[in-house]
Amino acid sequence: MGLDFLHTTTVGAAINWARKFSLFQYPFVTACCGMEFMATAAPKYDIARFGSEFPRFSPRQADLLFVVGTITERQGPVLRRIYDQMCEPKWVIAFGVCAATGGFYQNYSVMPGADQCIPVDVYIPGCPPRPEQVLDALILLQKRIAAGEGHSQVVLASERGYDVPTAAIRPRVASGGK
Amino acid sequence: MAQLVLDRLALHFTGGEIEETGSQHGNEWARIHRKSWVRVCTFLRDDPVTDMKMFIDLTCVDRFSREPRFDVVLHVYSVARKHRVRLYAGVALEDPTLDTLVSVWPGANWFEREAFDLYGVRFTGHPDLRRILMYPEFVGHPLRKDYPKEKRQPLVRRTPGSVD
Amino acid sequence: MAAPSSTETETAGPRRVVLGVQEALDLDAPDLPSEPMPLNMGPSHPAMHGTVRMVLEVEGEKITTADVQIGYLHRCFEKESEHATWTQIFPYTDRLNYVSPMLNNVGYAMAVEKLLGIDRRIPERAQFIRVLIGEISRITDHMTCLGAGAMELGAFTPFLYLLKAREWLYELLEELSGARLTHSYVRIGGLTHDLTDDFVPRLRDIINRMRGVLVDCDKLLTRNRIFRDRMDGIGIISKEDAMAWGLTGPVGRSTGLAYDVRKDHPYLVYDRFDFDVPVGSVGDNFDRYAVRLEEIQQSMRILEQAMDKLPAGPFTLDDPRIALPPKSETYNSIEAMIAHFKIIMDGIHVPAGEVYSFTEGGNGELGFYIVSDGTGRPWKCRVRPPCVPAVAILGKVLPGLFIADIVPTFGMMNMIGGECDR
Amino acid sequence: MSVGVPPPVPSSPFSPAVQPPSSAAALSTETVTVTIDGRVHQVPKGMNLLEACNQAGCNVPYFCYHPGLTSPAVCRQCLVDVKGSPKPVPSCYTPVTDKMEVTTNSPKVLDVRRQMLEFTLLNHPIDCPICDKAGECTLQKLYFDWDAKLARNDGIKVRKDKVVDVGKNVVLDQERCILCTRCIRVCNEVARSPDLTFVNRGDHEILTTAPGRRLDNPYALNTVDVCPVGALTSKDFRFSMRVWELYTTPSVCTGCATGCNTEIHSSRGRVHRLVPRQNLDVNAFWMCDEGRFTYKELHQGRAVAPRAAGSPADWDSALDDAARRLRSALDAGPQRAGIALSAACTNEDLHAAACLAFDHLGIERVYLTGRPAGWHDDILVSADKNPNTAGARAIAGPKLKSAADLAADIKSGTLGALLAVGDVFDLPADVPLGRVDALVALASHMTAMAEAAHVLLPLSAWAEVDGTITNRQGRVQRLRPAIPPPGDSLPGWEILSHLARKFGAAMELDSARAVFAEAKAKHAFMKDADWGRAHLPVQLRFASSRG
Repeated sequence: MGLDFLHTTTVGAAINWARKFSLFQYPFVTACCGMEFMATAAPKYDIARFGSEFPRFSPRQADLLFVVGTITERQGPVLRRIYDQMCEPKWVIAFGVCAATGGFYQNYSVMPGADQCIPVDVYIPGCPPRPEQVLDALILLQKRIAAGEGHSQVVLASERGYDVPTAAIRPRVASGGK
Repeated sequence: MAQLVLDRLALHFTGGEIEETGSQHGNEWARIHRKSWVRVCTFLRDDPVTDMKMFIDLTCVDRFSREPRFDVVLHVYSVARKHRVRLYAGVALEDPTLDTLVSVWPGANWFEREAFDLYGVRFTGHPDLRRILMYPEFVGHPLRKDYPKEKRQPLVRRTPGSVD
Repeated sequence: MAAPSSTETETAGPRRVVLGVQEALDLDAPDLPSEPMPLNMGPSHPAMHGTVRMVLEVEGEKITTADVQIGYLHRCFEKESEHATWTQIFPYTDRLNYVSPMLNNVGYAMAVEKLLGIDRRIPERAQFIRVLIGEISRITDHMTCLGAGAMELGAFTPFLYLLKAREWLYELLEELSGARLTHSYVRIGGLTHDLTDDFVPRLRDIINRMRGVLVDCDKLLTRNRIFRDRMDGIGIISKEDAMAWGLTGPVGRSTGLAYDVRKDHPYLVYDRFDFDVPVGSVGDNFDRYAVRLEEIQQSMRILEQAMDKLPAGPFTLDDPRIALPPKSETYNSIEAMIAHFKIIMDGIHVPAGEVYSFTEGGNGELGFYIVSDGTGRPWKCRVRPPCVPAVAILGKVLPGLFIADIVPTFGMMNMIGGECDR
Repeated sequence: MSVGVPPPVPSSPFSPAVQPPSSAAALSTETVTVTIDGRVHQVPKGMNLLEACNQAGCNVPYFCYHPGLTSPAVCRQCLVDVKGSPKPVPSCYTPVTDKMEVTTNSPKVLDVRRQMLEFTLLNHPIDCPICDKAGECTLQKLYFDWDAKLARNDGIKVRKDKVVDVGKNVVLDQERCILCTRCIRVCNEVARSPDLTFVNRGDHEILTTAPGRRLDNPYALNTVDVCPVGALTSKDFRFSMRVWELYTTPSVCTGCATGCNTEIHSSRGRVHRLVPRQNLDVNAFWMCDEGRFTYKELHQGRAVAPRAAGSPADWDSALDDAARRLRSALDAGPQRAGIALSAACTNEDLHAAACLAFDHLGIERVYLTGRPAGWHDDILVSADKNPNTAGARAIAGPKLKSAADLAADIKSGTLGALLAVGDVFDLPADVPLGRVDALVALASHMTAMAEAAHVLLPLSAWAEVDGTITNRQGRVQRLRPAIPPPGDSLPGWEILSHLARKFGAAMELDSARAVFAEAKAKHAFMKDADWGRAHLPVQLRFASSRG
């Protein structure tokens, strides 16, 4: 038993270690923060150094969703659909206060935070956040991934008892109660 | 700056089409009777003296406590003569309709859709008068003064207690 | 040195448009029957900037109808403004055209100053600084547009070069205002504070380095066969259409419509500078590209002249009912405390009236139509978004083009969500 | 005094002391001619010069003057030039005389104003950030309007007591006081209880309580309203909210039958305070402390969701259940069914209830209930603690039964079904409500009746609805919604029209205004009532209506 336990944890740890440096990101860029997102990708800050430079504009191939900028009520269903299309395990970063809380747009059209319609792993404050903050958030997320604390990792672990890439092809459980 | 435009209007329209004119902060403005809205605009565009070939802006103001409650506000410009003018057309809450200007300046299309979306002014004869900024399911016209600023109409929310 | 494109746009005769792929395909396209197919692009699509949706109807590769839908970034600028004091609106203007925030700051401040009747009393130094920061913002705007446009066509290198140069400017503005992007540096009656000591020398240095970057990009793009094939003769707009649809700024000028607010209705101190307004001859994507590239050069000319002529003096109006008292006074005397309190909490009281004030924004005529009822907040604060007409006319331009042509055409319209949807 | 007996309606709503001394009512009809800033005006003889100037649109500032009080002319802020007098005269203390020539904006006058402000500010503490008055402070306003110059001296300010507990509702900060005597006059002239006074002299003069007294009179909080600075603050309101964030909505106090006109100051769905609104025919500029605290009940023990048979239900099923129970009881015998109307309901709710009960259900027994009677004085407070008794009597018709009858009938078991509209407070605790077979309650609070009801339909309270109430003078006054109703609660007229639909009765009421129009057409006491114009809640910082 103990050996088994050791065995599985090692595999899980190795897999998570591999995951945290091979993030394919889906930049859901809507607003001002996009400028800083560009800056983060541009030479000076160069997010590529952290193993997450690869923008994938197909949710099926992405496993890190960057919610960059204000999410309006009209945008909400789009965001939700894209999140649902991503394969598990998946992670979400809310980039900027608008994506985190709605920021200083508290009105009839702006959704008060992307977490109103999708779960979020890491929130980045700032309007817009500095590229350093973004890199900091990415490192924080990588720590969580390594620790298996990403929201979908937790779900998988709770449902399957363990979390390995086979989860990526497991059929979605219908109805939001998952 | 554009006084001659107002003079030209006064000279050409004598049947009460021009209800009021004035000038403030260097902006010349004229209040047009809504029945002759399109006629006046067409004249402004085609008359060689005014020559308002360029569409600039169209929006709406909710005066709330005044009758008629809404003012449709149009800004047009003449590239050749470098003068511009602002036109108002009063629209009542009970019958918020005004003839469309798309036939005069095609650029008015989206601006009129916006005025309809946010203020509920209906432009008769508009090719497709849909909401443009808000989603079709949205009820009401948010820029009216009596629409509460934070009254949201969510399309999607997470089911309470779910992890995703 | 000026980009070769500029010589083309300035020389008299129209540029000969080399019709590339499209014409060829037109010639030997087999006449196959094909039924119309609806195709959806966006709102989340690499070329749609995240906030636009296009519902196309295509026959094969050709677009027959295009329904462009905006509004995915409607953040209620007007509604928020109606609930904020006149000064509190500056941060919202930052986020209208977030690629050139300073231009929005200046445009809004000038509108309110007209309403207050103090527009003639703004100190000269403040006006010069407004020109400086405005032109810097214009450069960042055009650089972003060109870089992103090129990247969407697969040319990644110019994107990296241009963003590197933009980074220099961001850092300069950050040193000045404290924020990289959303500066809120302008105030009614002047500015928040004076220029930093080494602002001018640093800007000179940056301009010199930027010249090199622009040469690189010019070499990489202007004569690049692939680039030209996808830009030349694509998305042609006529001058008459430009006027009727209200196109201004680079897009309008690319059609030969020589309308630049800085020239035609000089504001601030623009009448004291010597600069040219580049105008296109064909009205296609390449002209839009070339005009922007040349405008960066012209902006740099303005910057240099402004730095040479920059006068000394106060950076804001000396009026206790508009400008905040010095902080030391505020903390140590009841008089200044009350003045500070009234300006911040009740807002500057703007006399009742209406004004339409317009400046040359990054995308064209940036107008502010403001209605005041005499209180500390606007009754209505409408911004005339220059890129709405540019996006609106897509529905007329796109039909007849190929799906692949959407990317450069849309990119060169430089639609900015915050400004288009407000 | 029970609610059954109509309260004595005073001929004039005010005793002479509350009557504004210099209001138009007190003035003679003959007029005199005065020249103000070069323009000739006809004003009533004996009017004081300050009012004449402000009536003429020349804005003359003041601290100590108050339209509802006598003028001591202590603040010297309202000095104006009168031709023939060697130095500027305090206009609040000078009656207009014929052929008077006044200048309110000469350089000299403006300079005097500035100097007076500078003098007033000399010892004023730098408290704005922590002062409750900041944002509605007259001193702030006048300084900014007339001076706006920076300080010329940095002398040491005189220190006084910052927190003096002068009464059960009021706290005094002596440093902030600018010695305008308004509060003293309010106590003397309005409350008629001289609780406050000045002691010491010069810049050591302070406001304090009179020997052996405390500021405990029932009108004490009016001193907070009239205080032009933050010297007197309300214990209830202080430090709870910054005033410039509040939204103001005109309304009417529902504490008693007087119906003082009020402003509701609310923010984010919570009412933070009530302040009096000027209405010379009802309450002039004042209201009692009790009335100010009526807002607390809005946020306590509210009924928020419909309940059927003791368990929460949605509106539709609750209404169905209510209709079923009432219907069965009515079939058993209409004479055993009754309706209890609360004198705290709006005219609209009562009218809808009357229509349903009399016209559609044929109920004869009508009980008028409400809050029990209480103390009263000859200033503002009336003994009848219900805001709409007059309206309820008129609408419910002649054969009214009292709450006592209701208790008796329930005890005797002769009441088979009861439809209670509004909160019923004045039933004895020992009434066996269980004896009623069908008890349907429209209640805004969880009263005993609401708890015992078979079907509870939550009612929106007075600060959440549009409607009218009728005060003891028979004036129909308008309530406006200031905050959203809690939970699922609805206005009474709306609930009743839904209920009527369940009975298959045609009672199509789509808005409070429609109900008002219908009631107006039907009832004589409302015939010259006016619905009034639409009003947007406006933030105090932008209303510039106070201070």
